[in-house]
Amino acid sequence: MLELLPQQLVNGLALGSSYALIALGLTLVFGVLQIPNFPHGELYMLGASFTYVLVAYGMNFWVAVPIASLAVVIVGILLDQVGYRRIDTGGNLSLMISALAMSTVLQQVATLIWGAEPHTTLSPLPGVLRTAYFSIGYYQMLIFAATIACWLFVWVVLHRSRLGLAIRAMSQNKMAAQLMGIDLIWIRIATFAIGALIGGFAGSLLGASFPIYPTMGLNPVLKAFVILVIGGVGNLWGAIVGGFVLGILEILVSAYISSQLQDIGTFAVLVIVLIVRPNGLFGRAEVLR
Amino acid sequence: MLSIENLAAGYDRLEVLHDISIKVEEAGSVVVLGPNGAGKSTLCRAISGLLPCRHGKIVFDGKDMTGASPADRVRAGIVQVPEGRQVFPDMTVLENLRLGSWIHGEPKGPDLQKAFDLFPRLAERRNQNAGLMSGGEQQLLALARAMMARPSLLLLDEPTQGLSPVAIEQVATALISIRAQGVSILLVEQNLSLAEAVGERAYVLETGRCALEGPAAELLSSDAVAASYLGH
Amino acid sequence: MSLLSINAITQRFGGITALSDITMSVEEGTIHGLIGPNGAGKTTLINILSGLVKPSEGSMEFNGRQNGPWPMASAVQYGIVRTFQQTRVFMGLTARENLRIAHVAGAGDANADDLIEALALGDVLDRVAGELPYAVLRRLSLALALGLRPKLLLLDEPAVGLAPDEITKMAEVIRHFHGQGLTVLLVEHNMRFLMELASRVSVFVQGRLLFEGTPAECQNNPTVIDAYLGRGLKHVEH
Amino acid sequence: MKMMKTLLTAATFLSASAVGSFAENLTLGELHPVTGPASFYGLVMSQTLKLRAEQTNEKGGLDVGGTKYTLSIATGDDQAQATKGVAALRKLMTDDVHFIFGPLASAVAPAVKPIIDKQTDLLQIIDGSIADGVVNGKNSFRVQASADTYNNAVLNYLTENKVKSVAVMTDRSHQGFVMSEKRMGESIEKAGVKVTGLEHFQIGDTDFSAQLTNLRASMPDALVLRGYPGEGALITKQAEALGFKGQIVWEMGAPPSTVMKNIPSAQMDGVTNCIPRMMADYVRLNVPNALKLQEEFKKKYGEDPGENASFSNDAFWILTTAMQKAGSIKAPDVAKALTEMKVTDVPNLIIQYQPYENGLLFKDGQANPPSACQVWKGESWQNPPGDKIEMTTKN
Amino acid sequence: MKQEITFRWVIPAIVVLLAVIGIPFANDYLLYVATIIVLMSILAVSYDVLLGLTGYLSLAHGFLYGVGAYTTAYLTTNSGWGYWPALVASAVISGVMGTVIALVAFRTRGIYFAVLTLGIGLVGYQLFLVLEPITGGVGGFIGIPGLPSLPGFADAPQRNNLVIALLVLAVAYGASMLFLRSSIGAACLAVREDVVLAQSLGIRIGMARLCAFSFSAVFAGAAGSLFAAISNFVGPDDFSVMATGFQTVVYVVVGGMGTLWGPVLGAVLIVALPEILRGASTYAVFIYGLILLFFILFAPKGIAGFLLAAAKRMSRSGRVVISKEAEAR
Repeated sequence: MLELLPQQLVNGLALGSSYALIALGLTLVFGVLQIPNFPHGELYMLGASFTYVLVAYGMNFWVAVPIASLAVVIVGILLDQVGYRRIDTGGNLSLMISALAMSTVLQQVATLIWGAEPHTTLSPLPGVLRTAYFSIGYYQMLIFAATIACWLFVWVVLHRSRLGLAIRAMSQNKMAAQLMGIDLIWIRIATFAIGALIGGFAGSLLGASFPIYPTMGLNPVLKAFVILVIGGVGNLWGAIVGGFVLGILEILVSAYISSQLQDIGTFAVLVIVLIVRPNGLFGRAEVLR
Repeated sequence: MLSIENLAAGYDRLEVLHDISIKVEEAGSVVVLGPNGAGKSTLCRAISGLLPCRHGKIVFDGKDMTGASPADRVRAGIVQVPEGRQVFPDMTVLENLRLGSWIHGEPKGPDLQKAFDLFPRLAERRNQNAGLMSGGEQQLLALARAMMARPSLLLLDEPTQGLSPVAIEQVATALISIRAQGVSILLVEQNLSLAEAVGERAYVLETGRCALEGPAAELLSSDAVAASYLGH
Repeated sequence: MSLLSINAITQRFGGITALSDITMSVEEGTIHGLIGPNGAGKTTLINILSGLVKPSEGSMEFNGRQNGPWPMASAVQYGIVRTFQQTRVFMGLTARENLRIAHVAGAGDANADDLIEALALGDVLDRVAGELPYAVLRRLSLALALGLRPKLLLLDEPAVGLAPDEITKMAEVIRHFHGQGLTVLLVEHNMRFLMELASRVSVFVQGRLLFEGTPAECQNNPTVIDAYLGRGLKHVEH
Repeated sequence: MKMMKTLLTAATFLSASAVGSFAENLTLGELHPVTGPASFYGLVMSQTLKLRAEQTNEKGGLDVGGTKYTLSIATGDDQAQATKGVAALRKLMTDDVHFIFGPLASAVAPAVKPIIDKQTDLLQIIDGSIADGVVNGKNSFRVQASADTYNNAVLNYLTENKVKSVAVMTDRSHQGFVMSEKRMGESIEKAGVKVTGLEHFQIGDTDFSAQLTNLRASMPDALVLRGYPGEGALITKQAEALGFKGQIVWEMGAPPSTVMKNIPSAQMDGVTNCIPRMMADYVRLNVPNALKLQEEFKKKYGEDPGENASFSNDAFWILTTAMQKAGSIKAPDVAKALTEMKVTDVPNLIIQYQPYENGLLFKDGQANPPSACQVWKGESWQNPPGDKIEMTTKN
Repeated sequence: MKQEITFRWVIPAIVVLLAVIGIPFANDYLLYVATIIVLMSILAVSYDVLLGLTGYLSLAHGFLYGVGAYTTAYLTTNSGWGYWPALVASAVISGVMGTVIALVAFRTRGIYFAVLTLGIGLVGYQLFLVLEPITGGVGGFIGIPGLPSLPGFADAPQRNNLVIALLVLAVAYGASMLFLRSSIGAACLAVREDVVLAQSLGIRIGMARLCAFSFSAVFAGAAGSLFAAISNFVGPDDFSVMATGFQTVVYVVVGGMGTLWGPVLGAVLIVALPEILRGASTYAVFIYGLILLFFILFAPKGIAGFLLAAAKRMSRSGRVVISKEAEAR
């Protein structure tokens, strides 16, 4: 079985990059605003659904992706304004419940509009790269590249732009940020917009390889929370590394132990990580460094 | 320039400030003294807009600022150096300064140069994380950061807190040179020597009210202040 | 005999030294004052003595027991109880529930009636703490600490934010329990209040112990006056 | 407390309206997921039943022993969840419903079984679930195939095509497939086909590469996928990407419309699906009753009836015929009629049930729908050349 | 506060009254829905001891509920135990399991605690699927014996179920009240309100919250046990994190945390709502989500908060009337 290892590792990287892509937006919103944005999974679902609809109406896939992602940004900002802003001081628990309620509402709206039947956007980039040791779809490579690009994008925004400066300031010291003359409301909106953009983009891309249906975001967002904990809340690099670690881990458990134990393996690792390091693998203090 | 009339403010059910009236003249410098618990920090927070006024009026440059947001006040020229410095610990010195000039966009060369001239130490450490600096250095950074906003009124909340005499001297020197540039200063302090060095007029707060008021030199040398502090 | 002796305690946070090499003792049955300008390290010392934070270096002895400081629960068990500078009571619970928590956690059968009477809490027992006036909350928070029947009470600015008549009342309360044999380490900025109560005073400046003596000695000691008022800056050019 | 009151009034109101006040009314119940993730399966079944009931009423109602009954269908929405299904069934029972079509979901069937087993005046005809051990032959019958019938279809395919080795991937959340997995593996081995691997996935999974990489390495001639078409399509795509070149065999209800929404048709070319014959299959084979339903359904709902419509349609006819034969609408009488019913007794059947001994439709409550394999070609499943259906009913 | 103490007795009294009046007349469906409501109330009340008293959000309770259900299923079907010993065993095993989980989980705090227990809940659900020899895997257990009949209820199994469930709820409610009043309960409250202050008062916070967790686990197990016997069937789907685990949180929050009686009302509303909305089936879950959102946004103290505020207003206006009468005299 060991001769399959290269292929399995490639499988793991491909799976991991889809996880990382979803975790990225979640960790940003969580790190800056301390909101466990459970409906990130539904933003992902909406990105996929919007793209599907646009492509079904004949739009070119590559045109549809940015349009769908931007549409998701609007939904994301609405989520924040409707569901979170009002209860921002209400503590973690209220935020979590509000998040789950919005998650349910979005799923149901999607069911009412598009039905529950799974569908997939046709892959715009079929074809497979085959080597002696492994094979990988071109589209999977594209997603891998997109994951790295998104990470770079967020990194550049946070560390090379004025907006990013303000976001980081807000996450480190809200009071001082206000004293700099920064309008926290706009920074908040911007943060949510970026988070939603990446979530929608992830869905838009992944909807061309995975089935799209109203509850498709549930599993990925659970995994993303695991990644968040492994990688450290608000730690962008941790989200990427955590995503890949989780992806490879799942594949290896499935391949070398049992495909029945895939999920147990994942969540058992989460439990063990938290037992050994109650604040996550890379610690809690790494917020947006 | 700044005129505070009959201000009242506080937290929840606790009213800390009652009926405070303070004036700062154009290019003037005023110190507000008082022992801990007198309401000094609350006054600062009310002026910079972090805390709503329950009563009274804050007028700045002829405009009523009573209900304005903190950001609006910064834009109008009221810039606060908060108590306990509050630098952004995980950001570099340079990034802290860039945030200081937020309302003017990216910092211009001359502004930065001015800050570094004032505090050469900061220039040396421009790429160091602020959280790793000593208390005195952090205070200088907080001061420099506030100056990046090109304030017309600089509001300082106990800048000497926890600082060594050497560091206090540095702060004093900086404040004097800032004043010389025509910036009005409202210094809230416990430390009399800094107040003596900087202040023209002084107010003494006691349990949320103005107990004394007068020219700084006169007031500070009087026994009344010491009494209010040491309970003679 | 000293009830508490502190031995070379140092505390550093990041690049800042909050306390350096503090050695002092508190005699049994005294009210010992602790003064100093803001940021001098007074609250940090209380945090260490009560077990909330661990010091970087140093140790303490209490009531013949060595190798302190101890974790909070143990410290309380040994008889060290503290209050907080910010009023800290269980805001969502009634005064009665608050007291119940304190008594339950206490070692023995505290005389609740005496406590309630001395602190004038009888009328508010069934009201939610969050709805009580500030001065009552201050007394309630003191009652929580006293309910545990401590040997040593660490009081962090009990008079802050109180009106003059309330301050007088607070002083009476402290004296009342002091009269019952309580030792108090009192951090306070209100000098009149402190000077009236304390028999000994330690002055902290910038994390160092600058002076120790009677209140009168403190008030008249020039170094204390300069340090406390912050006078003595000679090198600043005008 | 206002809530409680509202609940009570609402419930009373609902039950009152459902029971109706005319003696000639007969309400038939159904347990199908008409909302929730499985609704795209369940809705069609519900619609088929309602269509049939309406038509019967238009013709003056169902004549049982000289009395004409106006039929109505009471829908119990189980959302494919066990507890919801039990509540829905209890509600139907409370509303004096004695005949239940369904359920569809394998999670619901075992949950309602203990209740149904205990009833003496309740009759169930399962038209969806293939779960193990849910039919008792007394008051619970099934017109849908059992899991074993599904598996036999695959087994027949493997032996007929002389497949030497096979790997199987099963959705481990699908009760019917999982419970019969071991039996299936054994019967395949017994038939002389090597089983090179049994792997699992779960509904909602998006990555199967680990399992597929392992399976591919074991070099089977064929790969059997058991689950739902969303995952089926995805596995098929991923298997190809990973270089699997053998035959892919599906074992799942997979309407072409769903398949096409998830995989380019070209990529499906040659994939075989081995299951009991379903609606579309009978339409393609020009079974007259199937064509009729297709036409009527399309007229009423504007869509094709979907795979499971044939089961609901036949369940309806089998039940109503049994009532007429029994001359009674008492559940035990009807159950007795069902036990004695012959395939040829029921007109209008779409499915060409294979009769048991003496031409009986049910044995221990289980009917025997024929299975076959279809091959994907162009944009739908096609019957392989020479496939034809043996007509067992009058059409 | 006084009102809250009154409500603590009034609400259970109303429940008992309704049961006494309603049980003889209700049909099987209403009885079943009522029974499920009572089961969920048992879960909610005991869970409130954890969430309401300590503020720790556990998502592992769906699993513990399942442990209780599977224990009863296994013991009564495979080992031939009678129901009552099986009920006790289920509660004990779930309690022990809960204690072990708590020992692990309380190493973390806040969101990490929630995520860790979420992980445990997900692993637990998978274990129900995978440990086929014990749990029956995806097929679960069919043919679990029903609840034993109480005297006088032999012919009415549905009524019997409801009465037994109500009795267990009464035990759970009473035990929760005792817990709340005990020294450990007080310590838990202290932990929720202000951990640092609690510590400064010498409270062993670890012990307090551990007790609360174990307590809730015991009754989660008992509720699960009842569920198994009442349904005669157990399958893994009922014990997923999203099904029971999260639902329990919703009952407590919508009902009003920390009041014990609020969560009962929460369970009533949340379980009854989909049944009431059965007519509007397509929109049921949607409306359900909106109602949840409404509560958390506009009534964060839940139904209990509403009722308490209303009671306060009424008693206040009552007082005004009385004083006016006094003036008139």
